Amino acid sequence: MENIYLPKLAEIKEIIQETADTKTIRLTIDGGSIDFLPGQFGEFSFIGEGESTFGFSSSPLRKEYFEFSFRSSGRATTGINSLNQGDKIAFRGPYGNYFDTSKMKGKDLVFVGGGIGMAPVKSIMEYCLDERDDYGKITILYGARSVGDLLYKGIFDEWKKYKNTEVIITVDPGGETPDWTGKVGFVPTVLEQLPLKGENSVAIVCGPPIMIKFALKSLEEKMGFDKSNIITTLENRMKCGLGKCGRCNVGSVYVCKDGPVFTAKELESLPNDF
Amino acid sequence: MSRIGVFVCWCGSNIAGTVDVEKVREEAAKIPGVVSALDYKYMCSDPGQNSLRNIIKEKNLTGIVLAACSPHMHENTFRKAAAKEGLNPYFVEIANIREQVSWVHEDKERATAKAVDLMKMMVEKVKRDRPIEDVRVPLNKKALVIGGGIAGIQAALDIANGGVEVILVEKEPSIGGRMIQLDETFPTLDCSSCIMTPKMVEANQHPNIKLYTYSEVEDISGYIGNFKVKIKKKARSVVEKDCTGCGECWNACPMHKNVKSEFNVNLSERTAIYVPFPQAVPLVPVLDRSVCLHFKKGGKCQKCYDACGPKCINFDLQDEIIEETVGAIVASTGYDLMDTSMYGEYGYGKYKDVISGLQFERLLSASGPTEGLIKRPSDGKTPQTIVFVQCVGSRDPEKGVPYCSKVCCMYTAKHAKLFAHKVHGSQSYVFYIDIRSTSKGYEEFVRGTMEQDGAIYLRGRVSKIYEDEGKLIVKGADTLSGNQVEIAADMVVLATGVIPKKGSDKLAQMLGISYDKYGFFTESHPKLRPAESSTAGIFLAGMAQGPRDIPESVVSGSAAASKILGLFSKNEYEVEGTIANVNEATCVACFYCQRVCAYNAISKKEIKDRSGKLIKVVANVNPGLCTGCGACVNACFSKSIDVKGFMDDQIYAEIKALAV
Amino acid sequence: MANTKTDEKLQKIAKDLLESGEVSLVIGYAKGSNLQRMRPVFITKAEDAGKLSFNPHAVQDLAVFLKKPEVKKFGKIGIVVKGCDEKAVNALIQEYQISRDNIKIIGMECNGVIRQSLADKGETNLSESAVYDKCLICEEHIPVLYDFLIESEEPKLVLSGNVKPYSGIEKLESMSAEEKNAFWAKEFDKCIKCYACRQACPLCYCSRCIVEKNMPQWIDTNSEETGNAQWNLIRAYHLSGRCIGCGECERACPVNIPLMLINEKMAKDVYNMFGYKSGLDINAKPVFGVFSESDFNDFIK
Amino acid sequence: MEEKYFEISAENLKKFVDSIIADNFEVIAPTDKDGGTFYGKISRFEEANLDILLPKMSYKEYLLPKTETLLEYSFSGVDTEIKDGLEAVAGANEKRVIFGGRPCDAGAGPIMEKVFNWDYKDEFFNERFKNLTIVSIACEKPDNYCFCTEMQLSPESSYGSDILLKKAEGKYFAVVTSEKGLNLIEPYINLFKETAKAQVPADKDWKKLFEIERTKSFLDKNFEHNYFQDRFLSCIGCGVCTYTCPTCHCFDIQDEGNLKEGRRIRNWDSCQFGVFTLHTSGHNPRVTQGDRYRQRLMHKFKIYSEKFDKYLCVGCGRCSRNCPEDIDIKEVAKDLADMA
Amino acid sequence: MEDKDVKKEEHKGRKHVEDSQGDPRIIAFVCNWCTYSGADLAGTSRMKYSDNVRVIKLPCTGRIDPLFIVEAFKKGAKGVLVSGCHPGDCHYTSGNYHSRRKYATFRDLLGYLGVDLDRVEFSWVSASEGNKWVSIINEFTDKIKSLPGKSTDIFTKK
Ligand SMILES: Cc1cc2nc3c(=O)[nH]c(=O)nc-3n(C[C@H](O)[C@H](O)[C@H](O)COP(=O)(O)OP(=O)(O)OC[C@H]3O[C@@H](n4cnc5c(N)ncnc54)[C@H](O)[C@@H]3O)c2cc1C
Ligand SMILES: Cc1cc2nc3c(=O)[nH]c(=O)nc-3n(C[C@H](O)[C@H](O)[C@H](O)COP(=O)(O)OP(=O)(O)OC[C@H]3O[C@@H](n4cnc5c(N)ncnc54)[C@H](O)[C@@H]3O)c2cc1C
Ligand code: SF4
Ligand code: SF4
Ligand code: SF4
Ligand code: SF4
Ligand code: SF4
Ligand code: SF4
Repeated sequence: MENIYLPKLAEIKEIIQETADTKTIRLTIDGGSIDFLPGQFGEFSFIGEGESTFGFSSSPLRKEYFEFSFRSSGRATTGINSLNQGDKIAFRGPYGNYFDTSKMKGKDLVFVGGGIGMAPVKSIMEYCLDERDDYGKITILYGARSVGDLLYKGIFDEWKKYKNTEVIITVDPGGETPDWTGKVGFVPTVLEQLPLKGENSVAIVCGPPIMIKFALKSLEEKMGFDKSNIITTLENRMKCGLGKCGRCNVGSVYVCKDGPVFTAKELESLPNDF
Repeated sequence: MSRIGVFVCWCGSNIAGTVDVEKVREEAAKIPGVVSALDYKYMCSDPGQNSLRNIIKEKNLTGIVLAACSPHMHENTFRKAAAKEGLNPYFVEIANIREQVSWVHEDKERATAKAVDLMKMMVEKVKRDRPIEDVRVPLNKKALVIGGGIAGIQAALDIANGGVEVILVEKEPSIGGRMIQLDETFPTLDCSSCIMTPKMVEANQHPNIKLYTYSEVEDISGYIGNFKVKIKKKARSVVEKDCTGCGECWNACPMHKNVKSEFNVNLSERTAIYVPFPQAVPLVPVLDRSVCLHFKKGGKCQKCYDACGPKCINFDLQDEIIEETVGAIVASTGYDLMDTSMYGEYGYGKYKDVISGLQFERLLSASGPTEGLIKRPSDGKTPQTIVFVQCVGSRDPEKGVPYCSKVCCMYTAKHAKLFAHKVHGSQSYVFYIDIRSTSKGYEEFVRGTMEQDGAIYLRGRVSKIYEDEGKLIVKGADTLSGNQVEIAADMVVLATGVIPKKGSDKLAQMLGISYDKYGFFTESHPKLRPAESSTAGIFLAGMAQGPRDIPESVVSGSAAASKILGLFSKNEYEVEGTIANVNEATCVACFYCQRVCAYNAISKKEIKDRSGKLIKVVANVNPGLCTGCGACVNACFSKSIDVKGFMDDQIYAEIKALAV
Repeated sequence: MANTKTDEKLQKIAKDLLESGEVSLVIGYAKGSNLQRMRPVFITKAEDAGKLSFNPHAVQDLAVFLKKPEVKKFGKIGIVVKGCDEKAVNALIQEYQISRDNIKIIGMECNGVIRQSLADKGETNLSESAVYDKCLICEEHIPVLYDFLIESEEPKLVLSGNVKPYSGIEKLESMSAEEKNAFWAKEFDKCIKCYACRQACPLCYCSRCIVEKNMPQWIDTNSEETGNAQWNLIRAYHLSGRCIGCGECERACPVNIPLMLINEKMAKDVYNMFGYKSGLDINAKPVFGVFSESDFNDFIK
Repeated sequence: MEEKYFEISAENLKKFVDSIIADNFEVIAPTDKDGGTFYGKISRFEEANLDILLPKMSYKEYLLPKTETLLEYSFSGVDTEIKDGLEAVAGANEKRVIFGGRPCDAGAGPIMEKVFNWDYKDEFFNERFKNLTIVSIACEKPDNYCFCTEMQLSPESSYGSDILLKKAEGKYFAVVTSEKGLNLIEPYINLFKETAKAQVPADKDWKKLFEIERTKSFLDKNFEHNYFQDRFLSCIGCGVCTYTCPTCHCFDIQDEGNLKEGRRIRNWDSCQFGVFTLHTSGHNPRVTQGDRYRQRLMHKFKIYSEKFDKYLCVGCGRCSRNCPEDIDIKEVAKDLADMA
Repeated sequence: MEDKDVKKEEHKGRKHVEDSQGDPRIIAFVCNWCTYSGADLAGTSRMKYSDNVRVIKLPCTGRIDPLFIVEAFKKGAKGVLVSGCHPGDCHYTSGNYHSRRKYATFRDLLGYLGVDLDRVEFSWVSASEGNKWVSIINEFTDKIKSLPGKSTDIFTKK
């Protein structure tokens, strides 16, 4: 008999303060990573304060660790926030479906992330960068409310180093600082100005609902992306991650099992319950 | 990420003698999140503080716990030290292991266990500390004084002399308050107008004082540093700046027999256009529209207009609303006298020669209705026998008020004294309950009245006064001799108790300050903050706070002034950041928080969407007013308000740390 | 079933209110899923007013709907209330949840409502033993505040005095701490933490109840002795001095916990200590919004 | 196992129940307490109320306790120790019999089992379910709120029961459908008389009021429909419908404890609560009670059936009987069917 | 094993190590201005009192939520003391008045639900009443120690 709710303990290898309230936590189990695929998520907990759902934010190909990024917002996340390097985090997973890279191979890729939504994007993006030769042109567009809210500031340059890879970072109007050299504008607006074509391309979009809504529209209507080539993730509230607790379903779909990754086409067929 | 440093102080042997400080340190080191644990002989010493500062730097600490003496001793010391290293000073918590452990317990093992617990509690608390910024409120350096009696005038003058602009609002046509109605004042018997008039004139002429008489405060909003005040300047019907105060108008007014003079407490009459008294400041008449024939008879009469040389009478003048912004307020609205009609047995109002103390002052006054001669209102004769009755209304929980009006013993003694001085061979009797004469020279003053001026003091209450053949028969008890006494008097003077000025409760509500059940404004702390109201930036002076005499009123006026000058000596008002904070997402606008807040710090806030549509109403904390007392937190059912520094989750964490 | 006179009056008032535009919604009762049941109905069109009805099976306290955001959206609302329910409207006004200007109160004179458990078994006669305890102690057969009043056609409830309302309170009061503890432990053990008691309460209007706050976790989430006791205690505490005695919590409770024994006890104590009864005066200050210097102090050393 | 049929007299049934109680079985039966009828432990046959149609609550707490410990933890310094909560559940319900429930309640078990096993296997549920013995009684007089017939069951269905008792002329026929059932009566077999299927009175022809497939087909087509918002204005979101329902199974996972030790538990939860789906950001997919009751209908009559080919409702009518605002799910399901 | 027993077993596993009544844990919630200072005064005067008490300091009695009492019991306290400024002396004018109403009601409720009221104590201790603090703590501790061993509160597992 196996207790599916029993977590494993992972050790915190490193904590990266991304913004004032967001951190990336790098974990290891037995000195290495676990098997997961980009887009999947896990249930993480500081034991005693409750479990929370986070997507993995690192590339599964980087075997020495696995990562997630979180914003401190409630009881569980505040608990996790208080941990230090060397402390243990309880972890269950990986759960859910994933970004199907077989359908992305050989194509141009557009990664669009907004705010904390960049976390799951980073995972698939770095995965593709790790196997850079398998894909065509890669465009990365990442935006946040203000410069202070940008995650992963330290590694933008790393992404840029890859061949045929464009990295565009933007902040919402008003969120710029005097020394800001990136773009200023909402993600969907900046996206619209990019010379992207829908053919032979796949777009991966994650972020706040409003951003997703407009980004999908631009990609579809202005750039001619096929709906099945626009991929995003849902973040419905979930507890078990195992398709039992009854919280995450959208229509007949269990986001924890059948998701969290969906194409725009799939989303279209779902009732407006997310 | 918590990176807590724990510092255990030995306090020489004060702590280390009873508490195993090393054990406390060892236990601290075991707590998750604690990255440094040290013990040291004297943490508060310079080397102690330096090591603390070094470790903050070295270990990049996010919080500090000192297991040491009471926070009341050194919390500030350590906070300052932490602040010097750039750590938010509120990230310092103290476990009191001296006053509340080592000094009160003897068993070392158990004392140590307790010290460990207290330390753990504070570690859990500090883990949940959020950065707190002290609140800075910019100050409009202008003051408002409400009420131009002696207290208000004193406050206004002191503030103005300190170089700060003052707005003085007086309801009546003239400033001066009650004091200018008095004749001579105890205990020195200097003439009230002689000392008051110059002050009134000074206030009027002071470049820093703007005087609004015949005016009232209509509305006040805002908070310390930034009160928005609406003042209603009632229509005088006289253009102030043109008026010379010559008196032609009131001399011309045909209405001179019909209107009772408020200033002379109904002992004389005034005209429809009038100045309340000859030394009024400003010396500009007011036209009382409720009695003026021009207004009552449809514009027929305009005798005053005709008489006025500069033609400054204008029947069409309207009330004016003036808006001012001030940084601080003095409330000095003074007092009224109790209505003694409930003492039917004393015949006040029924017998003309039963008068109040204030009326007697007017009879004594050289500028009064009798030009200083004591005459009976009934027949104008000089009374030979006067009975003074003290405590009419005061100290009488049944009919009047339970408190002592404080000035009556003294003014009655004064009255008896002045009566003896003015009417030779006269006799006065004083019925009293107790004699309260506690200030400098007061007891001597009363003794003098008895011994030199021959007043007969009878201890007891008067039971009945009635008229008989032109005499007032006063029946009462002399409880000292045990005899019933009956005195045939020519006049009876009732020392009526004082009560807050009518409408002071309304004003208090407008100001958001608290007042007691009688309507006297309550001080923020009766002993330590006697000049402050419960609301920051609003100060109190004079009788409005409770019974007091002139010297005390002056002192309190000056006290309020000095508080304001002190406040204004900085450009910003700084409040500790440990104030309440509303969770707008869950607040349901029940406003229980507002009901219990003694500082009026909670107001309603409307949250609107971009199109201006009201989404919801929530509670809003005014940082300038909130004291962080936390009463609101208890009142909130849905736990939508919390006090920084003592957040619910911190308290719960402390309890959790104690779990057995 | 045919319209009674009461129904007709009710329908007329509702129709007029809706037609004149004075309200955009009337909350009332309509016939329910069986003959002995009534159910809430929401009338927005004058022509639907005919659905309205009232009789001694109208057990629900419709004031509970005034806290629903979906209902609040209607702005001006007419509501059918019995005397007890009307007190809830008053309390909601006192606590700023609704404004007197936005509500038209259609008060029903009520001589009692029949316990639902009995009604479901077929009871239709209004009698001392059939009505809820609250009806036996009711002092507001005619609502204290209303815009319209509809007098009752039902005969007045005859009280023989044989049925002692809330008799459990006295019994409990005379018990020792251990016995009380045992009594309540048994009751609370049944609780399944469904929070129906809260949802059914017109005065539990918090958009996020304390039980839904987890920083700190005010109430243990478990539905065992500890969590259940905490929940029941805190709910009772939050309703002390506020509960108007409509008994809806107890009626909603699926496991029959005698919640009114707590509510009524607290109402009694609050009245004894502070002279305050909830919901009687929309201008009164709620008992926990004020204090008196001479408040009960005996228990404090 | 192939079904077996027995006859048992009323007297022997009483003996049988009293005997298993004497042999340390915990017998849970409808019993009168707290001013109502609830499932509860009985110590004598007489304490069972076999006349009541349905107790107020279902017996799901014996399959899914209202609070269940998933794991326990303790801290020593920075080290965390985790103890598997499953150990405590091993063998649960082995000596527990639910006696006198109805076919609808019995039908709920296998329905829930599917959710708890469709992918990951929830052994907490399985362990309890596997061990529990269910002896039900066929209904003779369903009430207004019952609609098991519409829900693919019937008042005489043996689905989910280990033993189904059918009353006939003062005696009972026992339909034994499982080894578990057989094992239960084995030691007392002399009280029973084996008989043939033909001897057991045939099921009556129960009429359906509406076709549930039509309800589903309405739901298939109408996610946004005024009906939901209007009809459920009167729903106060109390969750009684879900808590009393034998098939509602949603739960919440929470940690509870102090700085030394604690546990992770799961508690019953309800889709009727506003916070159920509330995102941390404040966004809530289901804002109104209409949205939430629609979810319940969807889950019962559409979502579940698409995954598991059965409906998540056994037609017991508890939610209707217990709803304080008199919302009748049968009526609603029929309304929807009529609109389809 | 029967399920009920299983439950009991589970409870045992989680059960707090029962403090013996001989050494009960007492938690005191006190206001900063009066009682905390009073307790400090007891210290500076080197008075001695029972060491079972753990003090949690809050700004004002007005901030001492009755629910803290429940939490203290939940976490194993055997007695809870709430103490603040005397009526009329509140540093924040009326915090203690408002709370007094709540305490009176809450205490009633606790008693009615079967909490042994001997375990909950309220007091007014001013900054000058070091001696009162000492005697309140000592008497309260003695009282708790004398109470029957089994706890009667409903917030901890039995
Ligand atoms: C697929 C998926 C991927 C995600 N990825 C990320 C990510 O990469 N980064 C990120 O920052 N966020 C992510 N999120 C969101 C993240 O899960 C939530 O922000 C986080 O769980 C909330 O934090 P919390 O648990 O501290 O909040 P809380 O809401 O305080 O939760 C604390 C505990 O209390 C419980 N709880 C919460 N509310 C209540 C209540 N009303 N009543 C009772 N108990 C309650 C919670 O379930 C939890 O056990 C993701 C969510 C999903 C579904
Ligand atoms: C009969 C009698 C004799 C006394 N004799 C002596 C004595 O000999 N020696 C002595 O020391 N004390 C004496 N006193 C006491 C003395 O009168 C007071 O101590 C003193 O006048 C208090 O001054 P004040 O400024 O506080 O109040 P007040 O003199 O009452 O002044 C208050 C002023 O505020 C104004 N005001 C009120 N409300 C408003 C408003 N809403 N807006 C604007 N303005 C407002 C009033 O019109 C008034 O001008 C005597 C008192 C009495 C009754
Ligand atoms: S008491 Fe709480 S819910 Fe009520 S208005 Fe104040 S903060 Fe909001
Ligand atoms: S903390 Fe005190 S002063 Fe501040 S808002 Fe709350 S009750 Fe008012
Ligand atoms: S129990 Fe308390 S917090 Fe919850 S809804 Fe009711 S009043 Fe609000
Ligand atoms: S309604 Fe009953 S079972 Fe539900 S939470 Fe309230 S007391 Fe508990
Ligand atoms: S029981 Fe009735 S009122 Fe309660 S949530 Fe269910 S449908 Fe709504
Ligand atoms: S939904 Fe209603 S009728 Fe269906 S099983 Fe649940 S409680 Fe019974």
